[in-house]
Amino acid sequence: MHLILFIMFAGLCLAGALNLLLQKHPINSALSLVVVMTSLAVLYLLLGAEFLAAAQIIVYAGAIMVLFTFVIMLLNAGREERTRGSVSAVALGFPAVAAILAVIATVILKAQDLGSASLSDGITSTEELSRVLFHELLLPFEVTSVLILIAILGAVALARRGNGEEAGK
Amino acid sequence: MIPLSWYLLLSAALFALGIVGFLIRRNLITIFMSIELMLNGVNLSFVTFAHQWHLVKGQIFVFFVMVVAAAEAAVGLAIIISIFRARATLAVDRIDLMKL
Amino acid sequence: MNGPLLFLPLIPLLPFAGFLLNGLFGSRLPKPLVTLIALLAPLGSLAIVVHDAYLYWSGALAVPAIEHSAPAWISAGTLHIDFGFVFDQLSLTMLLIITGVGFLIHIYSVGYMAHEEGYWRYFAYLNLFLFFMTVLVLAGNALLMFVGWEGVGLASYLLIGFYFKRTSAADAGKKAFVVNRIGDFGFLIGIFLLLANFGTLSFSEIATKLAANPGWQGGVLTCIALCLLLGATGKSAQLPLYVWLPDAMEGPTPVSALIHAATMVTAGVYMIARNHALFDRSPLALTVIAIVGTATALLAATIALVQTDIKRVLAYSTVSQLGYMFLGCGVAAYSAAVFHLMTHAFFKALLFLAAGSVIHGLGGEQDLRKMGGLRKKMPITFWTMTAAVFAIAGFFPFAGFFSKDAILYAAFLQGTNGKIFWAVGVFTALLTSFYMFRLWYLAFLGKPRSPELHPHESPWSMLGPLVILAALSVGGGWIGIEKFGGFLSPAVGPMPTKGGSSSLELTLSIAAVALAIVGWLIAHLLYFAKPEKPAQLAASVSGPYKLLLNKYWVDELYGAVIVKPILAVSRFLLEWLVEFAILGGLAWLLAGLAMLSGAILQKWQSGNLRSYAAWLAAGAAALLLFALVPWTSVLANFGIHLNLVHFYGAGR
Amino acid sequence: MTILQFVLFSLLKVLVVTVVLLTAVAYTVLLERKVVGRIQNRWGPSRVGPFGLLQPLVDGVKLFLKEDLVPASVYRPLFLLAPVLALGCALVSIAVVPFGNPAVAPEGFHLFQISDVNIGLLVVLGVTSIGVYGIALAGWSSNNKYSLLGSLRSSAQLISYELALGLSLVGVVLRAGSLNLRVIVESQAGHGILSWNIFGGFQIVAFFIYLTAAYAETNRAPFDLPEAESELTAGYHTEYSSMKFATFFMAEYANMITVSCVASLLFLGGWTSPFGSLLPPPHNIILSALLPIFWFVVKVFFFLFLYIWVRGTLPRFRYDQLMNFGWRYLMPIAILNIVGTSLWLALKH
Repeated sequence: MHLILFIMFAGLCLAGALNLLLQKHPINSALSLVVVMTSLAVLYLLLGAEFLAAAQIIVYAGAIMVLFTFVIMLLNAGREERTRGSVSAVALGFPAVAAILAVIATVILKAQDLGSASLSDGITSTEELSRVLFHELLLPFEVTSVLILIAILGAVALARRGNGEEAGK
Repeated sequence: MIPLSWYLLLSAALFALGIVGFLIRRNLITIFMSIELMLNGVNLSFVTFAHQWHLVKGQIFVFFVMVVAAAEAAVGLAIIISIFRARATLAVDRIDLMKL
Repeated sequence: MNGPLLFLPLIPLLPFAGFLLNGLFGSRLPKPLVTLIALLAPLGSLAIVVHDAYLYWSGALAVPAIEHSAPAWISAGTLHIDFGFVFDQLSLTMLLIITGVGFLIHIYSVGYMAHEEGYWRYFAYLNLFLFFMTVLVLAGNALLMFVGWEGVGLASYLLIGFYFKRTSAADAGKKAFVVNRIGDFGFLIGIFLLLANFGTLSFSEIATKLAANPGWQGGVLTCIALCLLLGATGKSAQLPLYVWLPDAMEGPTPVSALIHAATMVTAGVYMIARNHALFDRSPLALTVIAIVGTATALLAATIALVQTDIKRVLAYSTVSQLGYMFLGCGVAAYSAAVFHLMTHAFFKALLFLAAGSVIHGLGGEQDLRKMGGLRKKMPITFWTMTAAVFAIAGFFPFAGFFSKDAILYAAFLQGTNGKIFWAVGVFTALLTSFYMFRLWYLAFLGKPRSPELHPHESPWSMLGPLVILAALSVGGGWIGIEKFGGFLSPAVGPMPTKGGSSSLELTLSIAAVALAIVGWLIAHLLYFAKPEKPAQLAASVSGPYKLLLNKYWVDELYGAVIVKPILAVSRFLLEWLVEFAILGGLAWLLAGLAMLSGAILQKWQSGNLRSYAAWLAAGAAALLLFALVPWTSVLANFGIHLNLVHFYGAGR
Repeated sequence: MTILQFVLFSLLKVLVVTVVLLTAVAYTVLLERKVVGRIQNRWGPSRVGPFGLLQPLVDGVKLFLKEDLVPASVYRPLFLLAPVLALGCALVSIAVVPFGNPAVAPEGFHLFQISDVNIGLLVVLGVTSIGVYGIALAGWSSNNKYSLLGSLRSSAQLISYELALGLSLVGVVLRAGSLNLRVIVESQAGHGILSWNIFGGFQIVAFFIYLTAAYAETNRAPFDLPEAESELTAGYHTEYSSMKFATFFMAEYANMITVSCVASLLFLGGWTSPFGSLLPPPHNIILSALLPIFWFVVKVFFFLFLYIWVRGTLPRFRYDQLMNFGWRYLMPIAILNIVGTSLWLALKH
């Protein structure tokens, strides 16, 4: 059962990621990414991280990606323009990607003490998660809230400036 | 029963695909999405290792990555919007002057 | 510590407080308040010193008393230096002179400086000087003494250049500072040598160590002694570093009296006396000191013969008298040297202050040739000056007689060399008598030579100190060298009396006084009886006269031999080597490098996001490969063996 | 229970629930038309069947038989995907809603709930947030300015009010100590209406925040700006016709029902009786199974009626008013509510 689910959603995941690369229209890419994220949520569930699965859906698929589609719609971004490419991006980038993938895969495959996952594995409860988060990692948690605040201010400032310019015209 | 290395390989593949996306896409927003893909790939490996070592902290790290990604998306998209206002294009190859 | 409280730290700190108050707020304070602060500071110090002196003479105090500050100043390894203050007969004598004469000169300055610009600044500097001078005298170790030593140099520099709007004053300040640096260099080397050889800088510990090794003579001790001597010649204006003192007369006259006659310039003598245990072990150094002292005394006295500026005459006279003190030190008669130091402080301060009164009365005129006939106009100044002239000329029973006599007698007892020193010293006494009476006649007797000047007597704030100092100049020596030497001997050792007798001493005294009278008679003849004679005389021996008038061309010699080459080398270093070669070359090199790297990096910094990403990915790949691929074994497969144990550390 | 049994049983539950839900959707539409008609002093549909009760059926037939127009310049894949996405999301969230007292069912069978999930509440929120895509994509792919504006408004509104909505639920979650909807309901059982969250848990403020935010989430009056007829013709579904339009329609009403379900679960004690132990528990097994369902349906019906009542009564907000209201009032109040509830719970322990 686990195997079936894994293959299904891992396949969906990879397909979505590939589609993200291959689609010419950003909105299709965005939706592919939503598929990837949703499938990942299922994989998290398989690994016993139910709260993260929900958070993945709510935060990534439900908030961040909505923001992306929103911006795509707002800017009415069309199909990609054909522009001159970057030689170094291809000549340097692809071997680098291949090398990274090769190294990581080698390391993973050579690792001896990796365990395995099955459906009967225990699920990390939200309570357990929050206990660690709000006791041991309270400071980082609070710091992230400051980060969010800064991000909000930054985004508003950027948007405001644009509005001001338009009002000036 | 499936070995955790499969999850890790999937995570590596997603990460690599993210890089490839960054390299071959020409649209600023798509490139940004490729970055999100890379983050997701890394998140998967965090969750996998949290499962491997039975550590809750691995999952909480993913939580933090999500928070940071949200902040990043907010600011990044605001930047993209202001770039679009200034340049009227989203093609990265056309946005190569380091001034507006 | 046990025993009565001495309040030693307060002695320097009170003037320092005065300096801070006047220095920081003086420009905004009303003048009477500035005066009050400036006078209270030395008065407080004087009161403490008197209190301590009373404790000493009432027998309630065991000397030497040493007070340590609680925290160490420098603590490095076995070296510990603290703010230790030492109180013994020597420092007590010096403190009485410094605070007593200093206080009198402060009072005098109130009248003298009353109408000067920068009144508060003057008193702030003067208090600062007192602070450093008392630190110097009280210091229980060489380093703390060095602080005072440098500090008085600073105060001296500031006060010489007090009229900084005059180029000559600013130059004189710089000259004093630079010349003193040479001496300080020697002192510093001496301190290092002390530290290296004794492991401590405390005077008492050094003396203890020397006493524990009676056989330790010469060698490195001579080296230390000569280095310290170089320092002393700088501060006390001896050959070859005396050139700054005559120029230092650019400062206000009370400053010349306090710093450049009574106190600071005697610091060298004090330092030698303080370290007498060290100098006693080095006969060579003592001989050098005696030679330097004698030569300086003679040289300065000859120059003083022909000077026409009243303050310059006194300045060369100071140099000459300091030479006597060095001679005293050189023949190990430290008590006599300190004795002369004390009497000299009285009469030379008096001379300067009286001269200041004259200058003040004449509205700033310093040229002897324009004075004359002031006896009637400034009677008190005249009579106090007369006391000082008789004292310096060595007439019985004035103070100078006793102290100078003690030195010459001690010199006479030192074998063949001593006889020569004595002969030169007595001849110098004749010259001293001559030039002092010359000054006396020119300034006060005869007819007024400048009718356009309208001299007037000075206010009582100036005359009061004159009278007190005159009394001291007359009676300051009556204590006699036997008693004084007995008093000081615990601190500086006994007077050498080997081979002496009271009849010999009497004979020598009579000879010295006789020569002084001869000097007076010559002066009387030349400057009172036949005033036209000196000019004829100068014309008939124009060669030596010009030599003396130009001070042996020493300044010019130093200028040609030392200053010019240094200037040339400095200019070469600055303008060519530093400016052109190093800075310019470096600038060109850096600019070229920047442009070259810019040209290369420009290609890289294309602004294309995707190429950046590619480089990022490449970097990540490189890091991963470096971290994860076992390079050594890979290379080993190709037959290359690397020993990287030290590279990765032994743990791997 | 084997996997096969589990799958079959689950499929059966899904089938029953979906059929019931869709029927409920159809009759909610009828209810709305009737009630709004009465409010506006007219009869509403009354011709088909007794009291017009067959009206939903003929409406369905009409929409099914209409020509399915797809405009030429739409972005076809997404234009087709959007309504499916909208309805799918609306239907999925019902899966975690418990309708009746699970204690009645035999062990291992979640008889009155398709899936008993630990994080049921989060699932509802997550699925709702995915539902945004349906509206956003519909508007964008229609290639029509009214549609685009409608969908932009809708997306912005959904994102804004989801915040207040989520925050208003935190108080309830804090009191129950769980995200499981069943546990949340069980925490309100005991003293009937007095132990419901709205009263017993002092969540009455949160209740009104939730209600307001939920109206905005479902694009209902007075927050129905995305489909404001007078401004945007029909908003994001302007270009849709026939069954696709019907799909959006069903999605909207299904969402209303889901929201009502969640409201009654979280604030009104779900299936529990308002009288608590005042009414003796029925001994009949059938009755003890059906009575909770009855209470649940009554509560959901109450909420649906409220929806319609509000629609018939209140005028529409202006867009800036809507945004101001959401960010400047609802969210701060919701945060204050969390603080207050936390303090109360902390002091109680």
